[in-house]
Amino acid sequence: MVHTVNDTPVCAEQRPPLTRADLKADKPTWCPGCGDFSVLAIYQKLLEKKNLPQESIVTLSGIGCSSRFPYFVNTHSVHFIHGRILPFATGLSLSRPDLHPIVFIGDGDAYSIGGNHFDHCARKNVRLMVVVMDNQVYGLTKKQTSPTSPVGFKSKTDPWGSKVTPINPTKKLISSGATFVARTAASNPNHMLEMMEAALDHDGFSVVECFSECVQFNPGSFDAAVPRKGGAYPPVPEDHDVTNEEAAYALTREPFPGHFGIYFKVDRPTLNETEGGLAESPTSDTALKDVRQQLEASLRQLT
Amino acid sequence: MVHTVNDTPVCAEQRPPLTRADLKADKPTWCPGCGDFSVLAIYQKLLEKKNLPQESIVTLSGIGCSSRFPYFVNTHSVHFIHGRILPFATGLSLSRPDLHPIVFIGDGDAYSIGGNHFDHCARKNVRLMVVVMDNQVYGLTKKQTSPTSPVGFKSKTDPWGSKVTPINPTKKLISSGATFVARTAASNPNHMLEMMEAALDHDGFSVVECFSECVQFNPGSFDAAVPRKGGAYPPVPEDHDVTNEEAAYALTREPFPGHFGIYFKVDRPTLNETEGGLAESPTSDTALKDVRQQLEASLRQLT
Amino acid sequence: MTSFREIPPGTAYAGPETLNDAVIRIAGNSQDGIQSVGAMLARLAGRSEMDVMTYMTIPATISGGPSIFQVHMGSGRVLSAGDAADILVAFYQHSYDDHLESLRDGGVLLYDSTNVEPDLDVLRERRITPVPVPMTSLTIEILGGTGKKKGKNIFLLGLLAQAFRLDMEKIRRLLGEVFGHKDESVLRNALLALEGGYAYSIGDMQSFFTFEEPRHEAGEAGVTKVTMTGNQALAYGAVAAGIRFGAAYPITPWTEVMEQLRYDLPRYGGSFIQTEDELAGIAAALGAAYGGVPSMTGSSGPGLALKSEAISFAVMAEIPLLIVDVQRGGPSTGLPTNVEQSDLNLALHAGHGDAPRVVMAAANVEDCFHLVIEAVRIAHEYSVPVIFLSDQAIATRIEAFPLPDLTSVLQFPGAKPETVDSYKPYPLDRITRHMPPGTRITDGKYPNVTGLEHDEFGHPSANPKVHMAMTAKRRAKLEALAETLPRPAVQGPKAGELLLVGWGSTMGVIREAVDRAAASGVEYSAIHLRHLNPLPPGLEELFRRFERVLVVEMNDRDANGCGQLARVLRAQYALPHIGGITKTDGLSFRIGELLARIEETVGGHAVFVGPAVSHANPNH
Amino acid sequence: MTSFREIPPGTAYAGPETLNDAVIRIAGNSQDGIQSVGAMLARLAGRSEMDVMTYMTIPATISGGPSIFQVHMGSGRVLSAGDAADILVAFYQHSYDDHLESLRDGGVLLYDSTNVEPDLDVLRERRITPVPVPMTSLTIEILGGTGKKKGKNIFLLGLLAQAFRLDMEKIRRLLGEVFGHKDESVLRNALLALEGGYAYSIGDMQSFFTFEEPRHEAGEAGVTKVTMTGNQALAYGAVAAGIRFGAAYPITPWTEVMEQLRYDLPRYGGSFIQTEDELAGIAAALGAAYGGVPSMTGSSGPGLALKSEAISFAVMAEIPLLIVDVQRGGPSTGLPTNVEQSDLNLALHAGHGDAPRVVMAAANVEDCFHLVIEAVRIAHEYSVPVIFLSDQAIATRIEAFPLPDLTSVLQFPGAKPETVDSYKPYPLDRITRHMPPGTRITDGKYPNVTGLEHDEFGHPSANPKVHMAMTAKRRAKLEALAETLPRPAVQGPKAGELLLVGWGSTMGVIREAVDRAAASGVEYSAIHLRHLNPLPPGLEELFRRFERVLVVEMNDRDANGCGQLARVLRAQYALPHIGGITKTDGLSFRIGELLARIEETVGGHAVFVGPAVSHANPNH
Ligand SMILES: Cc1ncc(C[n+]2csc(CCOP(=O)(O)OP(=O)(O)O)c2C)c(N)n1
Ligand SMILES: Cc1ncc(C[n+]2csc(CCOP(=O)(O)OP(=O)(O)O)c2C)c(N)n1
Ligand code: SF4
Ligand code: SF4
Ligand SMILES: [Mg+2]
Ligand SMILES: [Mg+2]
Repeated sequence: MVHTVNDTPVCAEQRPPLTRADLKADKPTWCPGCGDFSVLAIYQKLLEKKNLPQESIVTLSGIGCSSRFPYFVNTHSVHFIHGRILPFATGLSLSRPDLHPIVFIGDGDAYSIGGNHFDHCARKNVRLMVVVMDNQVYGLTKKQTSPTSPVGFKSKTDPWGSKVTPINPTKKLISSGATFVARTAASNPNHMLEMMEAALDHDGFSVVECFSECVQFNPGSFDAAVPRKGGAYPPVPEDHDVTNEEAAYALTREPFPGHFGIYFKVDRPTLNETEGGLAESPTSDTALKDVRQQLEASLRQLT
Repeated sequence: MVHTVNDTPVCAEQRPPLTRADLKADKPTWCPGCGDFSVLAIYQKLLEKKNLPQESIVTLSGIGCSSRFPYFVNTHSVHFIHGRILPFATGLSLSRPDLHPIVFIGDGDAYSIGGNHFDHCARKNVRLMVVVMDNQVYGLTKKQTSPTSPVGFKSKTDPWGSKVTPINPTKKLISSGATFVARTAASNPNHMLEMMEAALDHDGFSVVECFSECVQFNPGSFDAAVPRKGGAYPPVPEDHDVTNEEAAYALTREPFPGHFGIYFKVDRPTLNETEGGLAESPTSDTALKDVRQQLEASLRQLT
Repeated sequence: MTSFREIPPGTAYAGPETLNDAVIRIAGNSQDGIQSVGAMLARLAGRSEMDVMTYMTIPATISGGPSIFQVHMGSGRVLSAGDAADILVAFYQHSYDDHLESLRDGGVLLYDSTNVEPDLDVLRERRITPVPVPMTSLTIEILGGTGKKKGKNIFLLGLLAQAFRLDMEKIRRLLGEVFGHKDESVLRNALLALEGGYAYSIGDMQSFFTFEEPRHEAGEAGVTKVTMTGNQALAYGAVAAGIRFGAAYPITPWTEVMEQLRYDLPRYGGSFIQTEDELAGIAAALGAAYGGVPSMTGSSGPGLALKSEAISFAVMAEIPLLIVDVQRGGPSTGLPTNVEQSDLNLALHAGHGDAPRVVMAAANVEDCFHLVIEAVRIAHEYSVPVIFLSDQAIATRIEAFPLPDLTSVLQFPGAKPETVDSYKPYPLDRITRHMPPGTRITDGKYPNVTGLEHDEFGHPSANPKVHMAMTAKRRAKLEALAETLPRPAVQGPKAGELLLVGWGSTMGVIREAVDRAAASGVEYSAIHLRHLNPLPPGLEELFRRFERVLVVEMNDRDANGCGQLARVLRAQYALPHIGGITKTDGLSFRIGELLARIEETVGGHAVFVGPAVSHANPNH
Repeated sequence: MTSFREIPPGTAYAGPETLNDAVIRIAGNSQDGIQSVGAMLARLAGRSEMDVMTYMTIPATISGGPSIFQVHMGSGRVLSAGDAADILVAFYQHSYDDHLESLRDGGVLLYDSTNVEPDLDVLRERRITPVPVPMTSLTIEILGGTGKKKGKNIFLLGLLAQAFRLDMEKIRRLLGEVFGHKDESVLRNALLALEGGYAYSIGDMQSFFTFEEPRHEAGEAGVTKVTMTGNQALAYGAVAAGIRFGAAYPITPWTEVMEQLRYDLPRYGGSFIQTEDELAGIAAALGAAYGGVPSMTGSSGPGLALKSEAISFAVMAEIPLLIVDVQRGGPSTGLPTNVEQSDLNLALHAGHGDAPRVVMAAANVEDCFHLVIEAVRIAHEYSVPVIFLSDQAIATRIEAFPLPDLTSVLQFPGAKPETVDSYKPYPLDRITRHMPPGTRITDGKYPNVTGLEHDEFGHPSANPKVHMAMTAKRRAKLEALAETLPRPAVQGPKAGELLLVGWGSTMGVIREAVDRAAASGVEYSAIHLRHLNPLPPGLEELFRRFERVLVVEMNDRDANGCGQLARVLRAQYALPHIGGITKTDGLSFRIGELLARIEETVGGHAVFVGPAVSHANPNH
């Protein structure tokens, strides 16, 4: 991938390679044992592996424990408001095609308050990578039911156990038109790295739904997906056709813990392509003369 | 159905039957030829047929041409704000189980600004009937692209034709967990009546996605579904199993104009059932003594 | 033409007047194309270096329904859309019934005699000259059956060209521009209808008045003018201001701004997207602004309310953003197609916490172009969201103003990624200027942009001193901005009995009212505020020089009679002689109405408040 | 215990003092259960008919981290959480390091000598008595290995019971209530730890001070008190107010209100649901309110901002609704666990258009119970949304107040469907009182409830007169409400040099500051406003009786030094002697701080502003 940063194409080779040390920032404030540590470590590993120019990476988040992410990784980063980081990242992605915007958010941010933005980013196929750190609970606000909390989950807002059907993230994403949908778990770092890398390489709206255990308020929630805790980590069947929407949909309906891997991956023009205008780097001001001519012509039509 | 209005069960038979004349209100302000007239007529016919107590019917809407609906039918009615009538109706449905809240909204209101509320009403299975009057355009604001506008649709916000994949309403609804999803068209009044009646009879979140032509800004859009204009009105295949989610999903993927009829219908506990508290009619104030005892007991625990 | 030339009994006919500006009200249904004929009249006036201002109403029904379009064109300083009309054009009986009142005594009623039957007694009594023309039937005659719908407005244009002695060559050229790209027959029909109207004898109308194309004041002669609505001007202004990204959701009366920018921005290497809702609109605009691209969002009241939470973020994270609110009647869905200035409170306070932002308001169509450039400049110079208020009246009315000198006004405040040694996003010793992502920072410390309270590097901090310092910083930059703002010019005496204060679309009316009062020998003064937060310097001192300060605004009053801006000024200066003249009928102030309200409020002045004729120059 | 009883050189030991109220600050980590021991102390104080108020901080990390809990308990009128502490309990070295400053000179430092090493020189200089207790090791000794974590707090409770001569029987009963429903061993361990602490010899601490359980003022004796946080009180108050439906989304520090109501409302035939976001929360609450069920929503600043559009609807459609905002530091995500009063502007103006609503603010925990009942009554009597402001300080602190007499305060303003002849939802001649759906209307005309401007039947109307009349109607009902509001009581002289005006959680501090000033011979006056919109009558007249009016609030100042309420009062009364004392450090005012700020602002008074000791009654 060639970037146009500072107006000259920068090839990563001209610099010392990016190391994980470069990517260290504040000490994470997560609870000891929180699954989010592992997601962070793998993200740093991914960035190291991809060796992207550090200044071209933008780490973005909403609000939640998981959304504290940007402070812990040393890239340009934004800690936005609850539920709206997808449209924010859309604006950034469209207007700055030279960057790599990568979003990390929690299940509440993603599927509760932010649910609609997911559907619209998906159908519009915005060039954007999103990792949902799903702990099936509201962590930061200390244990309320999240849209992915299973039936029976006891929380401060469901003291008798939740009774409503949770949102099925992969189902939601596939049906709303996301062009890359994968499922992984923080307990399986290698698999997580593989999924994140595939998502980063995808040209379009790519979402990694990632189990990340909240040891504080939902401990043991994903044990059924952790082999060393007696669970299973069933991969997506080998013969699964990732371009087959109906097959992918069927896969989302498997009982917990379901399958892990790429559920769906197709190519469709991105919004970035169809909204071509901005590809021309409007941050350049050399074009002011052209602006004058064009605008003058428009105004003269109204004389 | 027995209602507890005025604290005594009212049987519809005790009154003269509800007639369409009773249901007439303001003269509709829609453009001549607008599909919405037909939806209105069928709604009035449905109410006449069901002969529900007039005071128990609540007609609700958001904002849009279609959402002018409540003024044109003589029931208790609410013209709320853009995109939020579903949670409004949820509050009403939960707190007043004796009523029949029925929502009429446009495609923009439903699937653009209001899209997230649909998903959450669906998964929670709120007892509520919704008719989406889909004209695949923003009518009231005079022709912008709607989330259901097809690729290539030219509007004031897509002068070169829309390039993004539209939302597929039935797909969205089925995948998010609605327990009743049907598809009809204002050009076929009998079918519309049948679908609306089935939706009204359904105990849960029931949605009728209804083509309603905007003759002003999107004329001819549904001709392909109007036999007298050379189109076809293919019914849902007879052997379709409405309880089979995957089959219903497959049906939503058929090319335009797709099938008409009930796509999906299953029974699942409604939010109204699981949130049992309010069934006891909190509007009764005879219970204040009990309130005092209960609250006193709680407070004494804090002495 | 029975009644033509009939002089009302007891009224001495005093010979023709010479109008050097004229108000024409065209009343019909919206399907009749009265908007487009009105717009063409406005364009023509602009091309003749006349001043022009229009005013229209929009029907309550979804499409179609009664509607009017009013054009005020003429001499020197046309500042309001006019009060009473000099000519009323009535297409239907309901047009006549509903609008006769708005025609001044002694005016001309031009009506479609195919549809309208006027009450001649009333006309006589009010010295109104009826001019019956069977417009519908004549147009059908000229164009065949469909002409009734499609050509009547152009036929009318021909009639008016005749009455006002407009330059037919210019009109033909204009029609060519408007219809030229359509099917050839369309233009041919239009020209036919035009000539038909022009040729149809309306008799010696000139014996009632002669319209004289005004000479311009020195300096203005030879000035090329552009004619457009406020929404158009806002969109062009945004381009000139350097805006290259926008995101919003449609809502009346904001929508045309985004429609035009969606169409135009790609030509400038930009893009404007329609989002799923207003919350996404502002979020996307903030994302692009963070990327260094000058960006905007916009809406009307309901949408601005939805953007509240993100506005608070923009203040906290110090991201430059243009946020337009084209106000309409509120609260809630309110009066979507009427004018009101009732979103000022929201503009000042949308969002939670101490969240100082800039609020500016356009006074007219020209402002929509020029002031928005200033707004975008300020947003970037101070890293702050700027809420730019327009309103339904400005948005929809057409005005002519001098073709902007683009060489001097164009700007591009975008930020380009560079390589820097080190970087603090939120320095305490100077105003934040963001470096966009892509900026390479050689000391290797990349910044956080955040809505949490933060230290200078953007790290979260709940340290009491940090919050105090950062809160003060966000406030102080607006105090610094305030000092740079121009003191508003005073119309009229610099001290005296009464100072009127206006903001937004009331400017023209207030100016004309002051002029008219002066003509009656009463000296009022007026200022107009474009900067509502922070306020420009010098106001307190100015206010103290007047016995009474009345803020004229179209919103509701409090117990002291103060509207929303008046309360802001009182909070700021604690001057009890600041009061208000407010109204909440969803209509623009008329000049006579304003003068009457002033009299009522201050009492006892002999200002002429009858029907508006000051713009007519009686010749007898 | 080397240093115990060491008297600082140069300080004459003056014998023991008698405290009749005491401030205890417990500093540790949040995992140590210091909140729960603090809460138990507060409960105990409440049961002993003492006044009590607590204050706590929340760590910045997601779970765990340094944290304090401060209890002020004692005589007559405990109005603030106290300034400097009489006793500091330090569990760790960092607790000691960070909080020694908050201990008054001459106070007692009780520390876990397993972890803390104090600087004895400093203690000596400040006449602080160190009391070392190896809490960790002793608790482990008593309970075994796990005791370190689980029992240290209860061991501390025993120590404090000893030091303050608390009634051990009451404490044992309390532990039974708190742990009784858990595994039996839990209670047993707790009792073991308690007795261990009580028995451990802390030497002759009583020779430094004696805590005397205060006698109560006449009338208060024998009063049963409840002890709870502001959020708890708000939830109970909502039940008492008749609220039977609620819908909201979690956010700190609002969440506990909804959590408790979600749990409790079903017992009252009601329900509180967690919605997908704040916009859905207010919409659902409006739906239920429309159904005739008294309803509420709530949030903190970010969520209130998101509810803005729907608030404007509630005003327009005239739907009664309780909207709670538990304020935290802003703007944006701001300081989620700090206190600030910076949402007043938003509460007054959230939403577009002229949208008058009621705004009230609780002054303390007791208010959260009683005032919310009034808020719900007003909402229904005037068919209007009421925004009820609390803040992080009130929400999280514990106070004891008299057990409410439910028979006199309970209400149920719900509307029952009836049968009526005819019905206008928006009559112009009286205040709207909605008839809920289910109402049978025998003339057969069913009403529209709408956000469009409407006539009396709820039909859309853009008629200028209708909009004027309806706008005036929505305003006038608040004017009518204003007349019924009680004039706020004045503490101190009714006229004079300085009137302090408070709102929200500053009440206690202002009162104590006025008391303390009076004790120093300086006469200040104070009022506290609970009704912020509309304002109660009589303020202007009152303000005029003082030379200076200073509004004390925790938000940012303008160029005149005025905070958000001060600006409202200036806008209303245009009195230039209204000024402000504001702050933005995210912390509650301390009494000394406030007195210093007053002095700084008004100048030259000899008010004692040193460390807080006025609540200690020196006996020497
Ligand atoms: C508008 C708004 N509403 C609510 C909140 C409070 N809040 C912060 S994070 C959060 C949810 C956290 O859950 P999730 O997104 O799953 O993230 P997690 O903490 O579990 O990683 C909520 C409700 C907020 N900050 N802003
Ligand atoms: C918050 C808000 N945003 C935008 C609008 C403007 N608006 C009114 S209706 C509408 C969309 C209409 O489209 P649709 O929902 O499909 O209804 P239709 O008119 O086509 O029946 C919009 C954008 C509004 N009233 N409120
Ligand atoms: S609360 Fe849960 S999600 Fe948050 S940091 Fe702790 S373990 Fe992780
Ligand atoms: S604009 Fe379209 S949807 Fe609206 S009333 Fe007219 S035809 Fe119907
Ligand atoms: Mg979560
Ligand atoms: Mg539509």
